[in-house]
Amino acid sequence: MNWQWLHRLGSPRWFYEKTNAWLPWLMVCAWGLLLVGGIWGLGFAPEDAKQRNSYRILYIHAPVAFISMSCYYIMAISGAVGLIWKMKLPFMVMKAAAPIGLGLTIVVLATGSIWGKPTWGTWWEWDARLTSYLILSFLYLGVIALQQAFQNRDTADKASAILALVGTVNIPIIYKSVDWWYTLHQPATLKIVGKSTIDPSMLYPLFVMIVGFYVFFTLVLILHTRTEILRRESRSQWVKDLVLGKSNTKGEGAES
Amino acid sequence: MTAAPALLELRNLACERDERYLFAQLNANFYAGQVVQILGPNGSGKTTLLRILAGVSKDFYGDIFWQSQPLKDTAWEYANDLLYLGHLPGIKKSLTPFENLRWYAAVQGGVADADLIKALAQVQLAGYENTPCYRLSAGQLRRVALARLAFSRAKVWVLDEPFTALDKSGVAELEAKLIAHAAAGGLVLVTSHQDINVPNLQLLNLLDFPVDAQLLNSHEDAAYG
Amino acid sequence: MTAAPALLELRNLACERDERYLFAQLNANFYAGQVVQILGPNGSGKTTLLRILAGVSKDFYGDIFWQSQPLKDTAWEYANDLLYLGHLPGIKKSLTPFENLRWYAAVQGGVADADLIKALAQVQLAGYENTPCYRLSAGQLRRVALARLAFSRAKVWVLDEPFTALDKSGVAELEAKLIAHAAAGGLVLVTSHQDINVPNLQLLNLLDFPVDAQLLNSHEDAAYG
Amino acid sequence: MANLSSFASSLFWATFKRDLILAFRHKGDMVNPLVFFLIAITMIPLALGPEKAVLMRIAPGIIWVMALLATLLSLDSLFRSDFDDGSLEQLLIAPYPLALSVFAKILVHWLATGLPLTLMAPLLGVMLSLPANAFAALCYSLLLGTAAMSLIGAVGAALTVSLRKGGVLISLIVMPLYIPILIFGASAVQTAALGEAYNMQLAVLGAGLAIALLLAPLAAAGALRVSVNA
Amino acid sequence: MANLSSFASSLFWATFKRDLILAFRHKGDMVNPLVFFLIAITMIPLALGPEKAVLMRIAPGIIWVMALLATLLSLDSLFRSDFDDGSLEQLLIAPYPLALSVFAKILVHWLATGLPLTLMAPLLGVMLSLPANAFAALCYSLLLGTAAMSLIGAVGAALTVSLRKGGVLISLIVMPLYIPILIFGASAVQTAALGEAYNMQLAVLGAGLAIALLLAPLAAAGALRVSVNA
Ligand code: HEM
Ligand SMILES: Nc1ncnc2c1ncn2[C@@H]1O[C@H](COP(=O)(O)OP(=O)(O)OP(=O)(O)O)[C@@H](O)[C@H]1O
Ligand SMILES: Nc1ncnc2c1ncn2[C@@H]1O[C@H](COP(=O)(O)OP(=O)(O)OP(=O)(O)O)[C@@H](O)[C@H]1O
Ligand SMILES: [Mg+2]
Ligand SMILES: [Mg+2]
Repeated sequence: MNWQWLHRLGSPRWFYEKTNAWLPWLMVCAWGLLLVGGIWGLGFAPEDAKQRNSYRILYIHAPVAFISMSCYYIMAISGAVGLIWKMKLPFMVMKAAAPIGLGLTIVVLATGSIWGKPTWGTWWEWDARLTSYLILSFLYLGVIALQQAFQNRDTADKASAILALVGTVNIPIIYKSVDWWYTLHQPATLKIVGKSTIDPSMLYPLFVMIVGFYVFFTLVLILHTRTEILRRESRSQWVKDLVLGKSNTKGEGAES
Repeated sequence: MTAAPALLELRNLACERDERYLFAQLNANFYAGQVVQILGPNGSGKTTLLRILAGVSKDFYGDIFWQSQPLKDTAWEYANDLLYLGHLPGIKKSLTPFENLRWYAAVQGGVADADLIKALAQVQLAGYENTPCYRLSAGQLRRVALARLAFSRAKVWVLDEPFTALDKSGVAELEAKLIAHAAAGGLVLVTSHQDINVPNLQLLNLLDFPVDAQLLNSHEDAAYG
Repeated sequence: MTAAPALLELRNLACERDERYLFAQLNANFYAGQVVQILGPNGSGKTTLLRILAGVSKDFYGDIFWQSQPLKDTAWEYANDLLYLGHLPGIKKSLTPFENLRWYAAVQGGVADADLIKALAQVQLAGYENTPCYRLSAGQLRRVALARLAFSRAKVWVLDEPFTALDKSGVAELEAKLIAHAAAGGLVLVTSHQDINVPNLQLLNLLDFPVDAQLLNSHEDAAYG
Repeated sequence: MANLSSFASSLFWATFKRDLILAFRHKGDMVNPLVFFLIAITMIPLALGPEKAVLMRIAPGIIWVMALLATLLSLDSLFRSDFDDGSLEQLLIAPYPLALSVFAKILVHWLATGLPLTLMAPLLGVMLSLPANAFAALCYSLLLGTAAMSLIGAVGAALTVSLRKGGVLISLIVMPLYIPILIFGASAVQTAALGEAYNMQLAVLGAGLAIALLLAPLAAAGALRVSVNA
Repeated sequence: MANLSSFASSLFWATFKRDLILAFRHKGDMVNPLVFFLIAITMIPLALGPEKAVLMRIAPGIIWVMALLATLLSLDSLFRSDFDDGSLEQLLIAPYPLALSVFAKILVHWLATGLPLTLMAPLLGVMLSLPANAFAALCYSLLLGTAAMSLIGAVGAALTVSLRKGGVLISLIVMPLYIPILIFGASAVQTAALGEAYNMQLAVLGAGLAIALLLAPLAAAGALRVSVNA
């Protein structure tokens, strides 16, 4: 009985119907925050003394970097929940999170290299941070490739969940070893973070952008999950009703 | 029906592949001493059912009871009492028949080497004990797999098309073995498209368990409710 | 014997595997209009013989004549007139039945797509045209391979255990096809451990061609002389 | 036999189309050599340290070696699945020149691995700080080199297809044949990095490709006949 | 069920012995990763040119990378043949802890590839002019590292065993997990070449091996149950 709520949470239909109401709010919040932060950061924050205007890419680069990491943990944790409690919804979240995470790491790598060109004079530098992000993107790729390789959906879900979990054990190890590798080989000639004596007037828009990107990420994750739900449940009555436009879904949702 | 409790009970078993039910509301009791042939045309789900009964596949609805206990609770005891022989013979082609059997002997625990030699002789492979299996014909390969039956101590035999590739005398020998196993209080579940010549053969036709629209909804609800 | 010359003639065929002769001095004539079942217990060399007749294996002694010409000289014509279906069905599991057949249509040259659809319907796979083959059961997979018979223009069919995994109705349908092919002037060479229900079935038992010590010596001489 | 040429072209095209469908359907197979290439290159700085001068010096050679290894890894699947399901036997006994259908398969193999490898190489060049003037040479040499490697590799794949686990045996057979390609390919990039002309190396690679085009399909067909017969 | 422990040990030993016989009977499989290792290393001077200073500088890293690739290549065969012939199913439903029989298979895998690789590495060190004081570090680090790689790789092999062409997908899955091993392994040799102490790196590798010993057989067993079920 205690687990009732958990199983409710695990019901794709419940999730689909609940999130219906959230979507507009999330959308408004995300766009609002991103717009405010973007205009503030790009238009009004002061120019950096050394890097001139090129530093402004930071307002995309840094928030996306933070999220792409949390996304991995969201993916791995939902995989674990799915494996342990044998629920369907977490697997769908996991499957939805993987490509988003890959996209985010690619954005970090791309904005990073675009930034690197004016600041370091090269597109790519074997810095510890960058390297570990590259490896993170490989981990995502592995999960996605494994998920797609299986014909059977259950097997695909469980197998990629196991892989995501094994990856979680490894992420801290990877970070430590890459850090260590870098310091061993090279006295830091350049540093990405660390000199965070950043001016507050640059920092506030950054916070806004970070929160904005988190909300945006939540929105995208929910949207992907909803698509996945519809794809998987396409046979069930409630989805058929939904697609055929029967309007009584809300009433039924309340009953069950 | 016998008075003794059923060895294996299937209750409301249903199985879905490719968004299509193969069978549903499958209820059946299997008793010690029976040889049961599972029938059904191509693609009706016989192999799928046997893989479920062998514990290889867990992708089904419904319950299975082993000696009146849910299978989940008695998985270990059941595994000890089960011999499964699938479509694939499970024979390493680089090993000899004897080496293959020796590994299977270990799977089941403690069988003397002499018994393995005897088992091979029983399937007409005397003289082939030390020939690598890639040199054997299709039927001889299947005979190596079937030699496991001779030293098995399992109560339940689950055999998927064991008569494939066997010649006439091979078929007769296997039938004799099934009869003997049932007489000794064992249970045999077997699929085959050929007629099996065993007295008192029980038949289970998968076409008798068609899908019923109401039931579908109940599963959907169970899954999503 | 018929008055017409034999379609396929085997003269003094002998085959050795593992320093042991499977059959020797095999002489046989196969005529248009015949269905020939090749018999023999497990390991007697049926598959080996069919692979030789299909041109897959060239490891034998003796001569084969196609329409009274040595096979070596008429290999191309023979290949045009041959359909071989071995133990392995030759079906790509990632493709659909229709895509598989389309490739086989190209192997033989120019068959309309509509004929392929019809061929699939004939083996009871209507509705499965676009299901990937890894989703099919053992029997359904074999039916895909057998669908080739429907649009084949080959005179000689060489079929190795084609009845494997087929259900009763599948067996009956295949038998009807063999009869029709023979009636149309074709030749069918088939192995099976089951009885084949075809009128006027010819039998060729490999056990009728045992090895003779003298012969062995003559081969040794030919090989090393 | 009436119009041999149209019939002939039809099995070539059918095999070509079928293999292309298979390559797209197993998307993983097409992407995997690329990913291997990417990850193998990534490991180099991790193992050697991130010193730019060292990386720059070894970039041409290492990229070429890894492209070669990626091609090698993908060879095993060239005939394997056809052998396992029996369609290779059917190809063998078809009244059709085996070398042509083998050529169709090789073509698809190159389109699915060699070409994408070539297109991805510049990215990896950036990661290993390849000098800017070597990028064109990298692309041209890989374009010619991967095609030649697919062709030569097919012979090795054909020879080992009937062995139960040919995977690594192919490497053994094929690697010595790849060495000339490697030497000229890597040298083209190295020379370009130094700002010198690399026409000679490209010419040699082109000549190698031409010879391979002529001989490899025939040799692979012969090898298949021998190794499947057993 | 009477004396569980003796029964238990018997399937472990039977699987161990069976796989060892198989490894010896397919001698090719045992030798092939070695040959790959050898040829891959040979290609490096051919691609880079024979400058001794460069080779010396990159030797520790390159040897480690190639050992890693050789291990990767051999992983696919770990469970594949058992899956193909149905004996993996039998292992799965046997009344016996799957993790133990999986461990037996991993052990044989290491004995057949990791150990010989380690023993052969000094030879290749000579070919790449590895400094004399780095040889001990090379052997120790490879001994620990290849064992850990066999264990971790088994998880990847188990996840992909039922995929028709898992070969290269394993690389994608497993390589990121190998990166810490590579970093510490290569660094141990590099440090030793500079004449410094490398105990720390060996300790880390040892710790990694210990964790892998505990977790990998369990994870591989779970992965097998999932991926064979389909
Ligand atoms: C953990 C992931 C990452 C985080 C949290 C992160 C965050 C940041 C932050 C906060 C800054 C500004 C700090 C400063 O001005 O010093 C920055 C700078 C920069 N980042 Fe990242 N970043 C990450 C990954 C990457 C990656 C993967 C790349 C390249 C592909 C990259 C390239 C750059 C560049 C070029 C700069 C400017 C460098 C400079 O000012 O010296 N970053 N990053
Ligand atoms: N590749 C091979 N190498 C050596 N010997 C072989 C090989 N293949 C088959 N044999 C031997 O040849 C004999 C005949 O094999 P074949 O497969 O032709 O038999 P078959 O008549 O088809 O039997 P079945 O009814 O079991 O299919 C067998 O005894 C086998 O030992
Ligand atoms: N892996 C799978 N994924 C999806 N569907 C499958 C899978 N395996 C089997 N099926 C489907 O399940 C059905 C039953 O297959 P199964 O192999 O159980 O049949 P069967 O009764 O053993 O047939 P046969 O007599 O041909 O052996 C088939 O129609 C097939 O399409
Ligand atoms: Mg079946
Ligand atoms: Mg046979």
